[in-house]
Amino acid sequence: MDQGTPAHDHSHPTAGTYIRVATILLIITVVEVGVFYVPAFKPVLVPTLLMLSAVKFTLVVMFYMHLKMDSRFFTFIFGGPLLLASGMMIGLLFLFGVFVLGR
Amino acid sequence: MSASATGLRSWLTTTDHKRIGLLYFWTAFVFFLVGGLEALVIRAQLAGPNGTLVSAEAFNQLFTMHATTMVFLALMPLTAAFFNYIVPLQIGARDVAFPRLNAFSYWVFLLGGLFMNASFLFGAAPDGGWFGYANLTSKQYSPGLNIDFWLLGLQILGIASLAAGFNFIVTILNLRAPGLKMMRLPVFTWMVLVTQFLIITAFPVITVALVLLMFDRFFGTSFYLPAGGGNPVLWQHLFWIFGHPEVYILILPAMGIVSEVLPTFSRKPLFGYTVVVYSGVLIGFMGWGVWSHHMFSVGLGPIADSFFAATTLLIAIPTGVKIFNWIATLWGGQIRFAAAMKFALGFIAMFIIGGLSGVSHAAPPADLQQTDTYYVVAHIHYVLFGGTVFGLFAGMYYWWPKMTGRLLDERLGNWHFWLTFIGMNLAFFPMHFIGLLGMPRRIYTYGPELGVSTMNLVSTIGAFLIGIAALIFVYNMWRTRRHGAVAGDDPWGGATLEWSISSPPPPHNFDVIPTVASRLPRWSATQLKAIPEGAETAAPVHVPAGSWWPLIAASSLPIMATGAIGRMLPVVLAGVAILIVGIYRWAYEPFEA
Amino acid sequence: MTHATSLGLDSRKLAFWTFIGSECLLFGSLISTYLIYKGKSLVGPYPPEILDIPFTSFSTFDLLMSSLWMVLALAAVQRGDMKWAKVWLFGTALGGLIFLGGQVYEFSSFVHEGLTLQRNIFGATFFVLTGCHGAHVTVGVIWLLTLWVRALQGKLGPEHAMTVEITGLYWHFVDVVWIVIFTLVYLIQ
Amino acid sequence: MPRRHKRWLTTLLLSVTGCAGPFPQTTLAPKSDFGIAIDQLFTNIFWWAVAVFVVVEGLLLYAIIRFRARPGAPPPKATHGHTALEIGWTLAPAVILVFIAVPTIQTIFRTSGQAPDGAMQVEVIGHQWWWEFRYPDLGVVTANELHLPVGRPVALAMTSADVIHSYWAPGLGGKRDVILGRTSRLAFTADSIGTYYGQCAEFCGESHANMRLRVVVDSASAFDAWVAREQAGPAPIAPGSVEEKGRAVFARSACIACHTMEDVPAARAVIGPNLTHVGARSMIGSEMVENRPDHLAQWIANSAAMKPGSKMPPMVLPPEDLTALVAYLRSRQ
Ligand code: HEA
Ligand code: HEA
Ligand code: HEC
Ligand code: CUA
Ligand SMILES: [Cu+2]
Repeated sequence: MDQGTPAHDHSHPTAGTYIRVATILLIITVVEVGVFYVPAFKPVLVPTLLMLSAVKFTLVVMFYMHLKMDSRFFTFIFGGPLLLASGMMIGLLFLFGVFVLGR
Repeated sequence: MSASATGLRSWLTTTDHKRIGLLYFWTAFVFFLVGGLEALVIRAQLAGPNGTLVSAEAFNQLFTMHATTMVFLALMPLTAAFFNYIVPLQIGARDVAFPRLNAFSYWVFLLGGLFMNASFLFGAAPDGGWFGYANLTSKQYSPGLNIDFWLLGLQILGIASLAAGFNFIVTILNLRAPGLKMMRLPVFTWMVLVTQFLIITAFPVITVALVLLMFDRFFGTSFYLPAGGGNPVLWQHLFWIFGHPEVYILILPAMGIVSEVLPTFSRKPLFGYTVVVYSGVLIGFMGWGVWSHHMFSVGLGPIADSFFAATTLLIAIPTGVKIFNWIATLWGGQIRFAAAMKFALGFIAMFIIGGLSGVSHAAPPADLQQTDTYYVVAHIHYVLFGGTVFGLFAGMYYWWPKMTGRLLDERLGNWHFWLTFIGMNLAFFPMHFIGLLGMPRRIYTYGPELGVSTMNLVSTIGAFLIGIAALIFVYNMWRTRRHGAVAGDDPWGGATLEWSISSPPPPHNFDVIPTVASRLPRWSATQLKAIPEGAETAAPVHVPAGSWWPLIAASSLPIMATGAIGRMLPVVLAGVAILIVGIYRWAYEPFEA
Repeated sequence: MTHATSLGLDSRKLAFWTFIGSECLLFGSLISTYLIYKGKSLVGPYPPEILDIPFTSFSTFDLLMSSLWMVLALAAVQRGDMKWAKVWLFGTALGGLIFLGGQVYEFSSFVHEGLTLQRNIFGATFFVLTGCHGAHVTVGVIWLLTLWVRALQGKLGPEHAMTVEITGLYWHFVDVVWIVIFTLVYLIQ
Repeated sequence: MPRRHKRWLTTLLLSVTGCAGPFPQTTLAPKSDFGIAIDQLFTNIFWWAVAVFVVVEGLLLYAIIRFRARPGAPPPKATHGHTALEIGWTLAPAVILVFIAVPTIQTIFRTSGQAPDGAMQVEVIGHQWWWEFRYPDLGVVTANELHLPVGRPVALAMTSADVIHSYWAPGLGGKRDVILGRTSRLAFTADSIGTYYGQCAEFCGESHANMRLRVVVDSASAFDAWVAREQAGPAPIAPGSVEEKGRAVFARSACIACHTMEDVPAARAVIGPNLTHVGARSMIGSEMVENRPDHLAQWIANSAAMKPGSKMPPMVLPPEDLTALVAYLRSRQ
């Protein structure tokens, strides 16, 4: 983690990978909107949507922002605050008694 | 002081971290005197019952500005002065990672501080307390400009801290000398790193809190107003989510300084380096999960209270670990009582008292009697004055010779220390009792029947003793300019890299970037060789010429804020235009660091 | 600028990731505020009456696509293929502009239907949250257009790949924030 | 046991400070179950803190004295750490904290504001800068002076009419913030007859320092008598008396825009304190000054001179009207 790691030649993914990721993102978005309109999903709508958007989030961050291939360090620098932000959000929602998941 | 260029222009355009460090130091020190002066007026008003020195309105402005000044304009920037001056030297770097951004941070800080204090000229200094609880800050209950100055000023200062935060994280992670592994970093630098992470994560939260307040005041929304569906308690949460990490932002650098001073003056390496570093990281991390301990009296319910009580109590463990390691560092050492060491030892002694009163706050039922009384005021001054300020004084005596080339006078330093030490205990210890006997904080007057008149008088006397001590210190600094003993490279026998170069260091710091092979590069003979002391200067080191754009870009912020205060849209737009031009010219200016 | 660094990482990129980490807390606070105030409006219009899912789905699609153009632009710059770099950079900025146009349309139609900042707490939280995101998009568009103009002038080349990469980081982050907003604000009503 | 410590602390205090009591707002002599629970917890923590203080400061002092530099001494041995020690001084505080945390959490649940059935209900409303007390079951409304019966559980349901305040009568327990749009609760049983002083503890603007209150804890019979008097309706007025003139002044002045006065039908406003029984209060302006004719006259003429920022505007009245008005107010027992 310290010295001497020469600027490792993080080979960026090819255009093909990018387009495949974009396709998946689009499909998820379509599913999301679809789920929204299907009454049968009502009871599991919130968890489903949260999960789907988490997948999208992860895909973009991993591939478009290269966290997957880049130095671990960036993952740490980004993940730490992201963790704090999530903790803060969950804490606040508990404190205000509006925990959306439990509705 | 960098020897090369002189004159006003060179200071306005400087990007040298050492000069910026000095600018930070002097600006923040003046603000410290201003904040202290405000405290003295507060104490004079409260010296006896039914004081009439200042009006209720003026008093409210005084304690608000006292705290805001001390926290944001004095103590944080004083720590920043040391980050700037010392960190690059400790890690063997020629400058920080982004020298112009560094200059920008300073100018934003200066202008933000001036903007906030300009409110005095309008007789509208902020008066909502330093945590400005909604809905007292709403337009309805605070129709004047006071709160506008406060919120815009803080917003500007936040930008300065954030910019510096990014800069220092990158500097410490990325500009270390060869061989200077993370676990070889001096503890001060480590604590600065933790502090910067707290800054870049905590400040966005208060930024949002202030933006919402700004919308409430400027655009008629109801984020904090029940009448429109809002909730004033949201402000408290957002403020303290920032506010608690903020108090660790204030203490961790001081802990870092103490961790440098103790080993040097005991001639012993820091005991348990790894544990001290990790406990610092842990304190920073845990500081994120305790914010509601400032809100026990709101009545958040027993479960929330229990949770926050437990997390708060836990912080005593890593803090205690540090204290014990410091004592173990002294153990078996050869302690030299230089002024720097006295302040460092005073720090430990006083901080323990503040920490213990903190633990008594952490029990929510007990806090129901203590909160918003002078008992809390006692706590904050034991940790902030007995802690942070003592730590900063230790740092000033310690690094003054490095920064100026001359030693501060030790005899005056002795007076300074003892008067401050006695004064602070006279000033703040009685406050524990004053609070427990029922005197609330933030009251401009109290009756004689409360039975706390004598103790308040003692407290006032103590405060003025601190004031005298501060004047002695100012005199010491003044005298030393000409008459101080010449320091040489390493007057104390320090272990870290900054002592391997001349005092003050040349503009480029290191003729040859040293290679580091241990935690205490100057203390083991074998390691010393690693540092090419007085080695031939290799190629002449290029020093960047400086830039106007940081100052120009920074000036856009108070302009925008002035426009907002005066509800003058064109002025705001002018500010935006200056900012945009500033950024473009900055981005495409040829600059080599 | 490109001295060997301790981590072997580019300093600007490292700084930018710290900045993005910091932004997480900014948007985290805003989103928390939105969620806390959800259902707390005293008067309408309420979200289900006014949010237009098909329309916003298109905006989401548009922003996702612009993220794709962005990575393609970066890949082109890295290859040294400045012709395509110009195309993709402009495409990305255009995607951003379309998104902003959509937001202007959305905001004005909401105001038309009676939802303003002052009307209720939903309006306040909605406009401040999406407006803050929109401001980020605006900055991104200006940034992208700047790069595009410099590319046209021939002042942007493969040696500036890092600049483009950082621009991309910003742009994707703004996209990621929108992914969250789209779900939490629009889909989970 | 806890009482003994407390007396000890108070004695220490007295001797250290040379201050004479009585301390009307002390937190160290609680007279309610709520206050005593807090006091026990605090006493517990206090002694742990004393123990930690003595040990740690002792070690520090010892080290400072014992290991000061002596000329010619050999250079100290470098020690870099000691695992057993480190584990020890991590565990020791942890154990102490358990001893603090357990009673803390127990006390949290005991003092969470849940009142037993049959508790007397009182609504507390904070205003800039005075207190309104309402007894919904008794139909009584008063200001700044809370009357309670001894030995009977009381449930306070508290809110604010404007900014955040904090209700605090230290002798009867801890404080709780009162917040617009929210109801906060406190519950306690006063165990001794007496007058308890307190004041607003959350900064609420210019006259925050002057937002005081008193709690009068009475025997059951005395309390009932007070209630009966408050319920009795306005005291009668003799025709042609100066009081009757004063009532007329009141009825035609701006007073009715802000105050409730039962025998003035037009005066039903709730911006200021209910004045129906103002004559029975010992102080006016939330404990600013004694309730005397001259003070009342000064108050009406310019309340802000007594109490900075007061929300009651100066009332300009001819002297004889003012005298009559004051007489009338005095008669509102
Ligand atoms: C430098 C700043 C600083 C620091 C370091 C701390 C440290 C701590 N603080 Fe403090 N605090 C403030 C600054 C700080 N605080 C300020 C400014 C406010 C008021 C804001 C305002 O209202 O204006 C405040 C208010 C405040 C409150 C709210 C009080 C109220 O308003 O009612 C609480 C409540 O829990 C609290 C707790 C603590 C605790 C538990 C610690 C702990 O971190 C302390 C840990 C240290 C020790 C415990 C001592 C050393 C440890 C040992 C020797 C080990 C053995 C010890 C034990 C087993 C106990 N603080
Ligand atoms: C951040 C650090 C910090 C520091 C260093 C101090 C330092 C001091 N503070 Fe401060 N204080 C706070 C932070 C701090 N305070 C906070 C956060 C609050 C809460 C505010 C709120 O409720 O909103 C507070 C509140 C506060 C109060 C309570 C006000 C109230 O509730 O009504 C009091 C009262 O005595 C007080 C006193 C002092 C004193 C006597 C000092 C002394 O240490 C000061 C020492 C004095 C000097 C150093 C002066 C030297 C200067 C001169 C001698 C003159 C120089 C000449 C010129 C400039 C021309 N402080
Ligand atoms: C604009 C509103 C307003 C008007 C008009 C007004 N008052 Fe008041 N009054 C108040 C408020 C508010 C208070 C509480 C002030 C405080 O204690 O801070 C108060 C307090 C008082 C008190 C003290 C009550 C107590 O128990 O402490 C008296 C007596 C009083 N008013 C009498 C009058 C009389 C008589 C008039 C008319 C001549 C009058 N007021 C007109 C608002 C008003
Ligand atoms: Cu009401 Cu302070
Ligand atoms: Cu805290």
